[in-house]
Amino acid sequence: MGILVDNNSRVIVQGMTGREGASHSRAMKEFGTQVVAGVTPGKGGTDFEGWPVYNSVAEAKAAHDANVSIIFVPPAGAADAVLEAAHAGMPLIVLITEGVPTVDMMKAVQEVKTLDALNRAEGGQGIRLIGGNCPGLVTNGQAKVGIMPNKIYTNPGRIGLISRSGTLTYEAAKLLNDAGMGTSTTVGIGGDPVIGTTFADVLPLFEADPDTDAIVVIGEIGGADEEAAAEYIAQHMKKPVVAFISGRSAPKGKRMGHAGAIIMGDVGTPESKLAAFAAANVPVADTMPEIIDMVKAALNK
Amino acid sequence: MGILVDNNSRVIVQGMTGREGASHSRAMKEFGTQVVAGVTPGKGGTDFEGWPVYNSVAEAKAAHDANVSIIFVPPAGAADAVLEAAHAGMPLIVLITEGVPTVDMMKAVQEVKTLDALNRAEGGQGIRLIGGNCPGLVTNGQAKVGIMPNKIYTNPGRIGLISRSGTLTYEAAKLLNDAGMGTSTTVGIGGDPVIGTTFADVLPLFEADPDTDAIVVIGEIGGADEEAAAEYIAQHMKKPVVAFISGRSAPKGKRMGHAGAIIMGDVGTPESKLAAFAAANVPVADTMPEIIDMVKAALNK
Amino acid sequence: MKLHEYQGKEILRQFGVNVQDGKVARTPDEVRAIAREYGQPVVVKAQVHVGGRGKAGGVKFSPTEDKAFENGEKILGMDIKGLTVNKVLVTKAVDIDAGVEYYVGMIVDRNVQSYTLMASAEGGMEIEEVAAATPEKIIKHRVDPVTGLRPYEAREVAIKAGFKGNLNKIADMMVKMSEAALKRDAVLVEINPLFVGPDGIPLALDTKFEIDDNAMYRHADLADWRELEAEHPLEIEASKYGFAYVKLDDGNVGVLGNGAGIVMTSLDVVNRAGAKPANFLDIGGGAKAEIVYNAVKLVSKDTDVKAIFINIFGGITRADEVAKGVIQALNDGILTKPVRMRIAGTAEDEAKALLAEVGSPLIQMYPTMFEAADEAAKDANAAEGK
Amino acid sequence: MKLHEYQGKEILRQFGVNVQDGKVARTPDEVRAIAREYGQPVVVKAQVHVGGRGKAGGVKFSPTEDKAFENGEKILGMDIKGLTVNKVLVTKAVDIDAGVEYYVGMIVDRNVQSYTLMASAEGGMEIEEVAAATPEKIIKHRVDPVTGLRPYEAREVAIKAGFKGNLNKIADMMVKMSEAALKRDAVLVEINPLFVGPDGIPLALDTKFEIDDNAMYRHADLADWRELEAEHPLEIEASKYGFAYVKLDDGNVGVLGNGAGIVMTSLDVVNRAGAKPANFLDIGGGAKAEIVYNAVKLVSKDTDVKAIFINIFGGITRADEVAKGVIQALNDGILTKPVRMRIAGTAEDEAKALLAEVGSPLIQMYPTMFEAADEAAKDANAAEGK
Repeated sequence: MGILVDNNSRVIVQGMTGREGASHSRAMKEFGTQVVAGVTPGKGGTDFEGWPVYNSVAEAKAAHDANVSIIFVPPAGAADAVLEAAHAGMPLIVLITEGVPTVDMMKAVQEVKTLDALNRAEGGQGIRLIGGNCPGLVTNGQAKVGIMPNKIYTNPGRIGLISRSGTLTYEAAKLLNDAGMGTSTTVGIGGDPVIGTTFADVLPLFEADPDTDAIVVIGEIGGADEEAAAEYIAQHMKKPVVAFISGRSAPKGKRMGHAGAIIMGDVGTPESKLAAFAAANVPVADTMPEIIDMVKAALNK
Repeated sequence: MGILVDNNSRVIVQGMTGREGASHSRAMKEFGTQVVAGVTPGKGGTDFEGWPVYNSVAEAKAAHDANVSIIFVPPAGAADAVLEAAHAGMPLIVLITEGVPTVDMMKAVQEVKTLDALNRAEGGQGIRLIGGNCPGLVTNGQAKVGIMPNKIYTNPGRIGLISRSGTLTYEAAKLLNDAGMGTSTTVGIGGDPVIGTTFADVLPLFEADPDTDAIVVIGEIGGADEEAAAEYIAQHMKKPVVAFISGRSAPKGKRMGHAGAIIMGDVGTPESKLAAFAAANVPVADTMPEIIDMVKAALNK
Repeated sequence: MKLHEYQGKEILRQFGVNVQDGKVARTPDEVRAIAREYGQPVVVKAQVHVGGRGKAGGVKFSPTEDKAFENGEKILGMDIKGLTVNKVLVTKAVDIDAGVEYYVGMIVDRNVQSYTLMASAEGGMEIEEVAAATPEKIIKHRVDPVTGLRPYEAREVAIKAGFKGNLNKIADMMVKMSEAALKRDAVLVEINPLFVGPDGIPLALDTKFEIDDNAMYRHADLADWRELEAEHPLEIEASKYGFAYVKLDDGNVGVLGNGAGIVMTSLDVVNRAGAKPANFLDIGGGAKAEIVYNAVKLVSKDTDVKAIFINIFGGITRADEVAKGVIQALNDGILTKPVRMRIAGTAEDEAKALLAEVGSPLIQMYPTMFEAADEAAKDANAAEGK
Repeated sequence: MKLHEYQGKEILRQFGVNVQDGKVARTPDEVRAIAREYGQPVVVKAQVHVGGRGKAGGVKFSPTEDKAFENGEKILGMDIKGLTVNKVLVTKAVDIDAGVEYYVGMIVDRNVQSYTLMASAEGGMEIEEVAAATPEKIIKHRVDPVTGLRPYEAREVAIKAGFKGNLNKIADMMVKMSEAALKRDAVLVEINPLFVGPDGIPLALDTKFEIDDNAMYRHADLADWRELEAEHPLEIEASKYGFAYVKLDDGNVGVLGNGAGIVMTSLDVVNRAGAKPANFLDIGGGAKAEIVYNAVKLVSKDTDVKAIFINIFGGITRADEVAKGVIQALNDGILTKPVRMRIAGTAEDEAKALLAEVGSPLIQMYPTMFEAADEAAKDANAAEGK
């Protein structure tokens, strides 16, 4: 089962006919994901490698009963693509695009949250945005809606994984895979300052997922998402959680690649995050391989 | 009883210390309205003719348990004053100001409606905007939150009055008053193209009001509010309604004083309004004095 | 404030809309110079604030410089519906037959309390004509006034309207038009025709743009676009006094009152009385003698006016103030036409006493608006020999 | 992109903020000319992209023209934290003691997924210092990114912060700052001090303004404000290659990898190994030989770097491509420092074969990032005699 995506996910790709969109559409299909259609405004009515292409999300969704959209649209149009999907009532929207202006994301995230609330108030399942600047998500052995290398997901398992970083997601997933534990669902939430879904939003889903026994949280410097996650864990989680924080030796005031990875004043320091996890009794691995040991220890308790 | 305002209305005046605000605060007090405080940013903490003045609506509302705000703020700040009152949770906001830019009103009305929906969803009584460019409202013998002349409301009665025009409101109220019928509540909804409350919004309140026996609707050319009202009446109203439409001889494409009073193409013509009222079996008076006869006739049925 | 085509295009250009090249000329020589600069066929278009300039001969295709000069001579100075053409826009001609003409526009729509975007593949004709003949060909869409039109919405509307061409660029033009409308407080904006050439790229060939007068205070940079010479002289004078004044065609009774509603109704009452209102004049609230004096002076200047109907419902207004203003106008020799008044206000007796003192048949008060209007109509029609 | 004070002020001015008069000078003579033009005491302020310029002597009150010239001479050419002062801003001096200094600012706040407005009556000092000493004196307020800050909200915040003076004008300045932030994609904007004089009118005396690099494409008019000379030369070169590169102080190991997270972790691993990272370099996804070559070339130019640690997790990346890039750098004589690599990717064996063929001790592959980092640290420390 896992969370958010599975065998029943019917995925459309916004920006399918672009370079990234095309190659990852193929890779998702290879993984076994039900990729049902593409959306490229102006190319509606054409065929792309066997997939029908539509001018709008609304058309594609209606024609294929799609329930997930993944977005590879360039930065200038990415927030609009999110809003298009959200207004079309797409329950899950995954924004891969890196480099979206922060103001665009502020506006889009706020609007998606409003639409989500309205949709839920009307009895819908809600509207969720994952990302941007994220690798997407994958439920091992079922469906990948993202850009992770397929080959690190050969061993389905029972560990949930949430990460702000793309490459560290792969690193962790591979470690878990190679250790024979494997992952249930991996969620890359993204490295931008303003994102659709945070650690604290994903944790309750794993807590409720019968196929997940423990959760690994890969955080980094900047912001206070890890602190919020720690607070949520302390108050609500019964399943064990293991954390990792990257950028612990980064200096203040310098942006470490991710627009969100910056220590500003006293906000976003590794000390604050370590203290928060300690207070929540969440072990924090010093190196990534330690994650494996800690997960094993937690599961054997 | 009447609708919207009564003995229990506790009114604050946004822009009390301006010329219009001051004179109408006095006139409302003379009428018997509970005017409890004024709001003039920058003059907080001062006293104005015995009324305490606050810097913000939130402060004034909290200090005086106010439930109505009337706004005399100049056009450039009027929409912001509406939003301030709405975000402070004021249940009834009356915007008198004339000349507010239409775009400002579009934004404000949309936001007030969202806040209203949220407030109701949380079990509140909602947030309602009347106006702008309106004379306000008055429940005869109880409270006036507006700028109508006090002396035309000497005979409390059982006729509800709704009007897009200020002076025609007075004209009709005086006719009803002098005819010995008198009014229950008078609501001036305003002559601007975008207003907070329309005929169709007020009609159900009168339908539910035990102190109102019949309703007079004073419409004019422009827009389709009268058509919407006629449709509502046909479907939902049991009490008799009498209508009047001004500007029936105005040419197309010319704006008749009110920004909203313009026939554009086939929208807003008197013919359309007359046809709609006819279809709803609402008699339309040719002259204002005829209104009296028609109301009498309707009540004697 | 209505803008000329060239002004509307200038605003759209500021917001990044791809607008057909063009320059304004005030003399035939200037027309020729622009045609020479462009070095291709041009269109010479009269810039006047009335519709139907094309049918009136105010728009002419000019394949050569000489022809452009000649058309400039014809159009400049031309009278279109009472307005003299002082300026023409000289634009590069486009081969319309090589592409398609669409319509996009936005209007303030009371029914949705926001802008309504309209789009139609039937471009190049008045949208009212399309609405009358084939309403199903107009796609309408409410625009959120806070966010403005978004690209995805524009694309959806363009698809529904059946637009062909570069979908993203056409949608982008609609988005930019929406930005222009919201930022420049448009009451109305149209791009018509929106021409899509064989390359699929949209080009704005003509535009209508009208700005909300209530919002002009935040468009100080456009203040000198107001062309007083293009308005009715009495409307200019009225705006100086702060009156809401509209000159009406074929009228003989001047109408003034306090409040838009009461003046609208006064027009209706004059009509019922068998005459025709010559104007709409709202003097606003609180009418003091001087304001009434100015209003009477203004209406008296209109040679169409044969009698004046004054209709005042005074909460605060005093009847004697109104009477004083009218008497002053009489004394100053400004008032030469009969004034028939209804003033429901305080101090009616004082007003009557003042009028009795003057004793002029030109000024009379009546207890109801109907009697006053009937008298005014009778006087006006009599003066015209009806 | 960080803006200079004078640039930030220019933007605020465009949005109607009342900004202290000032002009930029590049020579002491220009400083004198501006002081003469103003005819009053001025302040000469170094324009450099580092904090603490005041303490470094980069801001000087100049009561006379001569003094202004003299201060211009002192400050122009001055070195502040490694950056040379090429420009000064000469502003009219303000009698600070006659008024009060406040702080207002907006930052992108991940926690509220929007901007947070901050206001404090403790102006004139760094907000971090206020936050550390008296956090209760900072009023915070989430700004809706769609509507922006509204006047009533600004007034409420100003009241809570205890601001004195003309409440409406102070709120208006905050609203305009919010407009500037949203329209110009600010990551950070501060007006500090926001000076309120005895007349109650607010005046922006200093500002910080930083623009979201992701949004620079829509601020083409500001593109030439990017001052390459004010950035680290390696950062300029990195931006040409499209690398995310940050020069780090006091380091000896060059670090490069594919992805922000893996590079951040690589820095940590180098630290744990007892050395210091000299840079952050993310080469992005898909690393072909040429990209690796450029990255190695860039890092090699840094004289602080004594060894290079390459950490690649390749989904798509091929180890042999990485090896080829490094070998090419070696062959071209660019690479003179030891490279310790960990490449988790396909074609690891091919990579090993290529390296064996070259047989240089400068290039070694290790199975884990820890071993690679340990070796790099050992090499770097040894080179420094540690």
